[in-house]
Amino acid sequence: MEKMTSPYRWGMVIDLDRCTGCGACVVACQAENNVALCDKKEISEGRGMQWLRIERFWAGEYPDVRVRFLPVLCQHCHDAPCEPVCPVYASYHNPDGLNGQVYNRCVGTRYCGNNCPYAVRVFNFYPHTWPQPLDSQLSPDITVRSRGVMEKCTFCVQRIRRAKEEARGEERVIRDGEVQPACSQTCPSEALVFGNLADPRSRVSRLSRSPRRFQLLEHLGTHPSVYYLKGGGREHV
Amino acid sequence: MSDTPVARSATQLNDELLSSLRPPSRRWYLLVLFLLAVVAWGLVAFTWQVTHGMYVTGKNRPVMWGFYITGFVFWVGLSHSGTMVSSILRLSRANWRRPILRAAEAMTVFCILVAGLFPLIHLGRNWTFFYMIPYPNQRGLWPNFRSALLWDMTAITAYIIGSSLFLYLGMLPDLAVARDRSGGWRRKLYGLLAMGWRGSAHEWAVYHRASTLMAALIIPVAVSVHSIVAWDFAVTVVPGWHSTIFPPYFVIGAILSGVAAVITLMIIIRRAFNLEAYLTPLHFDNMGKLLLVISLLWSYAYFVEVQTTWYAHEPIEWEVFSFMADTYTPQLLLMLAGNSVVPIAFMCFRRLRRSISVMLTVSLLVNVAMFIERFLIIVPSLSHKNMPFAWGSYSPSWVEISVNIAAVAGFALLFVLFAKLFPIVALTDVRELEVREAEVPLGRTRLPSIAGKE
Amino acid sequence: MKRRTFLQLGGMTAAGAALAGCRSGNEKLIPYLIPADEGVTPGKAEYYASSCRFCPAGCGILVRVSDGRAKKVEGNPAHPVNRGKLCARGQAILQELYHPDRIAQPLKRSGSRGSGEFRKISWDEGIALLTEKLKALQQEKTTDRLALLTPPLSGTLADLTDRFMAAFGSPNHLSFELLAPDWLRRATRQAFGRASLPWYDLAETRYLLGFGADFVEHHLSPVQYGHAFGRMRQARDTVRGHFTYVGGRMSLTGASADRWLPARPGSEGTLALGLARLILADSLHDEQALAASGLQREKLLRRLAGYQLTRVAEQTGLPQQAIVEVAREFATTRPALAMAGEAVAFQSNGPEAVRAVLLLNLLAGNLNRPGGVYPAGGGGAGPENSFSGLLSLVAKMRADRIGVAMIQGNPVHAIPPATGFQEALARVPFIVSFATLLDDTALQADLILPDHAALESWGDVIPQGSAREAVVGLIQPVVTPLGDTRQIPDSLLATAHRLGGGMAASLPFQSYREMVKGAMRRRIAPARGTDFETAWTELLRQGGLFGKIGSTGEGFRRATAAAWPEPGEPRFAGDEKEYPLHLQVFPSTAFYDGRGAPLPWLQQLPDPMSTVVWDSWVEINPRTAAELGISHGDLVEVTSPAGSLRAPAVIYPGIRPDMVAIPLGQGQQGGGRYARGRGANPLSLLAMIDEGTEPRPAWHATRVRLTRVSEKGNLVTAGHPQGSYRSDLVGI
Amino acid sequence: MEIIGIFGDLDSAARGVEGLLREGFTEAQITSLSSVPYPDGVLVKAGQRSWFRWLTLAGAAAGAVAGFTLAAGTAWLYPVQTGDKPIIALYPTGIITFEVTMLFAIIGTMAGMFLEMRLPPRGARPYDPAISEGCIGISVALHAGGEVVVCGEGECIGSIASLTPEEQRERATEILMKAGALRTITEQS
Repeated sequence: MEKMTSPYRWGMVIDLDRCTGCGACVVACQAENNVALCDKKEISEGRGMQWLRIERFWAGEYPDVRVRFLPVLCQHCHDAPCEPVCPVYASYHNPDGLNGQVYNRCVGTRYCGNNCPYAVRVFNFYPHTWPQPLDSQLSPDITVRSRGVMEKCTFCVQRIRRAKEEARGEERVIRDGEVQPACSQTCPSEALVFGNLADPRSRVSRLSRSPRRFQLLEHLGTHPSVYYLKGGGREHV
Repeated sequence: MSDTPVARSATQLNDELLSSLRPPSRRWYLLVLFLLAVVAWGLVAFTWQVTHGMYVTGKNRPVMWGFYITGFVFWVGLSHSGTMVSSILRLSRANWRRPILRAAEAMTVFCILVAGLFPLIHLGRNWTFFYMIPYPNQRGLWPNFRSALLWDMTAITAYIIGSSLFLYLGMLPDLAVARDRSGGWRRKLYGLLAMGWRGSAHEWAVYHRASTLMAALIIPVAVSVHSIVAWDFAVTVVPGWHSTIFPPYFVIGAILSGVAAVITLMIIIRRAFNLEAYLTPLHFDNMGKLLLVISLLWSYAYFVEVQTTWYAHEPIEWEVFSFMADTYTPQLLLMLAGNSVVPIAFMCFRRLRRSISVMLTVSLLVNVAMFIERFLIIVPSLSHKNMPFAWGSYSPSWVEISVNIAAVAGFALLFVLFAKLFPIVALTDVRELEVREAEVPLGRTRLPSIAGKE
Repeated sequence: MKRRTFLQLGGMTAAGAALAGCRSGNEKLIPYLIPADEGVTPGKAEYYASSCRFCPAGCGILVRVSDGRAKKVEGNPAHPVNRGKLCARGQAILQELYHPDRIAQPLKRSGSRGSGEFRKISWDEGIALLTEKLKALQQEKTTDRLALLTPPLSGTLADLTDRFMAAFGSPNHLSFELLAPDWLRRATRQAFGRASLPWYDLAETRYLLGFGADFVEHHLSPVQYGHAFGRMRQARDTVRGHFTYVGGRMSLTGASADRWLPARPGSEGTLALGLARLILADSLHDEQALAASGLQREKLLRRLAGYQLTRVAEQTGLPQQAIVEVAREFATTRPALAMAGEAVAFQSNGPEAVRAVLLLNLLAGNLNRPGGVYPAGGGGAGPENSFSGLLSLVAKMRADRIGVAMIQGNPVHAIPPATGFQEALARVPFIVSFATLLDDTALQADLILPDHAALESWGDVIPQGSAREAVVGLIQPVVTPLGDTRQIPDSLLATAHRLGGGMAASLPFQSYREMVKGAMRRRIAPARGTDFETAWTELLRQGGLFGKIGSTGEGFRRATAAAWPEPGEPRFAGDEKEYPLHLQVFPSTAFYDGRGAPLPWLQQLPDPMSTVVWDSWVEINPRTAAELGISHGDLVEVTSPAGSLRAPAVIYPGIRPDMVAIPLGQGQQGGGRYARGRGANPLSLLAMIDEGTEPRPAWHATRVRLTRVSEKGNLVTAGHPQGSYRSDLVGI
Repeated sequence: MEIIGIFGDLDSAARGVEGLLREGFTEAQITSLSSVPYPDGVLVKAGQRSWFRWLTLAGAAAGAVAGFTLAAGTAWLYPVQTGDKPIIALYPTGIITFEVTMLFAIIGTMAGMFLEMRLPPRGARPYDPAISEGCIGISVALHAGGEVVVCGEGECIGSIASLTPEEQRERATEILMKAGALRTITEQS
């Protein structure tokens, strides 16, 4: 059974030394992907729907306190634990190395959610609505997920698809930096860099070779497509 | 009709052992009504969930599995009672097994039926459950057999069919007897099921070979079923789940709860159909010994699991364990008491093993503890997964609790109906024993002579 | 096999897309079935350039519009301020446009003030009502009884309002905003002789010494400085810019620092001068720079004699070692940059302290140098003490010398009651609000002439202190207005025309759009005379006029006449015994001064530092909390001489034990379903401080007392309280 | 044509069997009907080799094929990458194959058993409910009659085989009654 091949292997590099934790990416993601509005109760029950969260860690004691920010989104693992456990192929691996989620196949076993070590999969516990006219903002490119299905970061696959169509029209491959997910597009400090890891000259590939690079929960062998660059604090000056 | 001793004792045996088939009393109807009510309440709760959404449960991120899966594992565990008890004992030719065979096997079938419902109940979109069934479909895809859930489905299907056939096989001669002694629709029903059994020497010969073979076949299935249930957890990367000892550990746990459940059941049946003569302290004594052994095995497995975690002290694994120990201390202690300390301590003593009340308490305690054990395996691990920032907690909602209670009632209901409809004590097996133990004169005394082999 | 595989996958994803269509209603599917209206290509997105007016930074935005609906706000890559980036607030202005509780047409108060009972009226009636009131003033020859309250305005809108007020004959135009950088403008003039906001070359600097300058959250131009910060850290191969943050509370900006100096509130100026003294003592300063500004080391040292290390350390409560290290690092790592922010400015000794910080730049010799300080382009002169303006207006209102108040923005919520503004406003007989939502101010209004949302408006913004070169951003409507609303300038024009006479004459424009266009025509007239229309369309396409106007020649130099900064002992409202804790009210990342609170995306955005959602909170040092028996999520009461409020407690390791901090923005009576009655407004706690003769906006100079009320704080945080301390488990 | 004698106890039933054998009826013709199994030889010898286990085996084989096709076949037809697992993964396929194998084996066993028992029977066969009450039936399958003495399969069919079925019936009845049968039943045909 030969594997599906593709000129792309989408990946991201997150420079923790640049990240200021400002939260622009969080809103960008929510705006781009029709992520539901969650009231206080919903979030208090641990049922928030945001696909991208900025984890804030405290280290040390006053006055030697440091804060570390860690933006966590779907790591689009090459060896994704969430994929094989899905009984209905709702979670699958696409040729570009994206960790796809087909909402209309999802039956809601939530097995993928359990088996995702990064806890980036969010489940539609509630049926979500947008009061008029807030629904006018909903993007026509992405489905509005019904209750009972799992959803998560897609690296803004709709943008990738658009870019692919354009590139196909011009019979070329997508140029570096041509397509960006909402989060990295808006990140003021350019901490989030997105690109094609299959192309060794792309910015993301070059950054992914940085000596500061590490991956989240590397020891689990999930081989994420997201690389982090260490940062934050004296020890890295 | 006849006045020969054998005949008389046979008739009398039939009368007593088939007493449960007599027309139901008011108490029986009340019981059935009560159980129906509870089940109905469960259905209401479930409907509420289906119409509103998963938020009516206590689940959240990261704890995406809760009471439903706990119930699932628990019931699959219970379902190991029959097959294990009856087939192991059948193969080991333990004669004392005979009166409890039927109850145990029936229990297996009903438990696995109940268990099979939980994965469907817990779906986010229950109405699309058929997406998981392998058949050529318009959606252009077959289910993913690389998913442990599909293994579950296959195994449970196999187990449901297998154990039902096993139950039926065991009942075949009894059905013939029931046929001969009843009239009306019952006669039709039994006649149909008895398949025209006459008990000719040839039939008996084949029958014995078949039942031995079935017993041998059903055991690996039972073992595989619970191993697969264990794999649901063991194949993940969830700290506290990803453990190689899980399959054997789960199987042992399953048998433990199974044996305990059979004991409880024996006591109930004994009372309900006044079969004191056939379910004697001897039987409880033996079951007690079995319980003791399994409980020892369980304790061993649990110890192995914990001590390796403790020794390796892998940060997140240990985090999960200490979180569980801190947050669920009372439950943890109750579990250890119920699954290990109490059974081992009590079952060591013949007098306690033969005391019905003690057996009842212990067996019930064991199953309460087993439910807690499943819960403590599933929930704490999910609460404190690898990403500390996204830790959470879980407490079941009224919906989940209702459905779990309804499951118990549903099981009881099935059993009560079954007991009214079919011989609940393995009539033929018991009579066979009686016949074999025909007393022969020897000098001035008479001794029971066990004739022939099985 | 390969091709077949691909087809199946294609099928699956296609299924997803199809569902996308029908699920999101008519957006995609219907237009294919029904012939589309002209100009609307179904499913095809258009991008329109505009400008964000959420905060004075004036970032450029591109709005993705599909089927005539605005879908997403993104940064405008061509815009020199934000270079295609955008902050959380900027992206949320979509929800200002589509807010379910927007005021769709003019309203006239029908109940008592604050009751929120209004009657829908037509624009005609509305404008008529306003003109009638204004006519009355004219007839009574008391035109100065008209007051106009706005945030600081720039560009054409400023011009229009000035003309309006001038023509009407009222001096009472107050442009006030809690976070307006007047203090900085003033300090720069006093220190560097130019009444211009500074523009810090953050990207090129190698050592940043921030005195409570929270440029990540709100200071001057968050996106611009956020971008610069990223470059300062990692854009240069061998250099990683170092960042030291001074401030009693570790703000979001402070969180990115390599070193945190939690100086005692109000001691920042002393610290700055202490550092200056150390630098001069070891003669690590930039001699030329000093000479150029006509200063001698010895003289300075004499002047700074009072600031020897021991005293500074004692006053600031910082270890001497750290002070010495920072002084050396700052002086030896060139270019080095010192920024002063609100945390410093809003102390009783704020102005002096800020100037003391600016002095450090002088010593480091980084005026008008790469990695140093430049005068910001465009801004030019602006209000330097609108706070006193506010107080005098309050006085006038108290004295019943204001008959009509026209209000843009939400001052009732965003001005500390200690100024007496709220009661004073209540005495004004006729209040006009231009609010888009029934916010706290609109609730007090007698007439509401609802403004357009930013995305429905015309206009131009001149970013304040956001760029080195002058920039004129254009605002253009990207969607047809949802309701029967008008943007403020058009309402004013209409009023002027109706008033007739001098008013009409001084504002001879059909529409504000025309006025904006005219202004732009004048701006680029010198550049190119020919064919303005094409130039105009081009400008609209790219979002404004960038880099055309170079920054006006001369940079900063020391103002020889400048008074020497002498930040004395800080003064605080509230007795130390009774009110042991310092209070800091800070603009939260999401809400700015409160204008973000009505937008659900921002309410839902976990505060980066506390991860709290949908609420206010009180930040308390773990030690203090332990002493007071307060634990995470408890409901606590904060009492100041001015008032008290209740909010859940957040255990916050990054704050001085003698401080508590509360975010601005919540606690609104109005502001739509998402903001109404949520959290508490800390401004109610603030007391006034008179420094010498003049009262000062010393918003950080109030002391408070803390008491635990119950464990039911109903606090919701995105982060797990214990998990937030376990970074060891993820290895960062 | 079949005749059954109903006996109230084991010994008389055994006597009946012996009587029949002496008369010339063969083991193959005689079988016992009882509601509890008696060890082989207590009454009659039914000890011929049983073949239904082959169906178990056949079922298992079929199951193995079916299981493998289900798991591997469908995955191969619709290959979807998941988590870098091979499209046809060894362990999952093995597990599914095992389960289906066992299922089919069990079904095969049941089917085989009934086939070998020749249950359910075609048409009604003589029977007496008293058997359920512990009585024992001794059934004789009578010869078509008019046969000459034949020897084969180790034993010779006695001269009895040459009589007409009707005479055979009378003889058998007589023997059974003498042995102490409570009554005899004859197949009505």
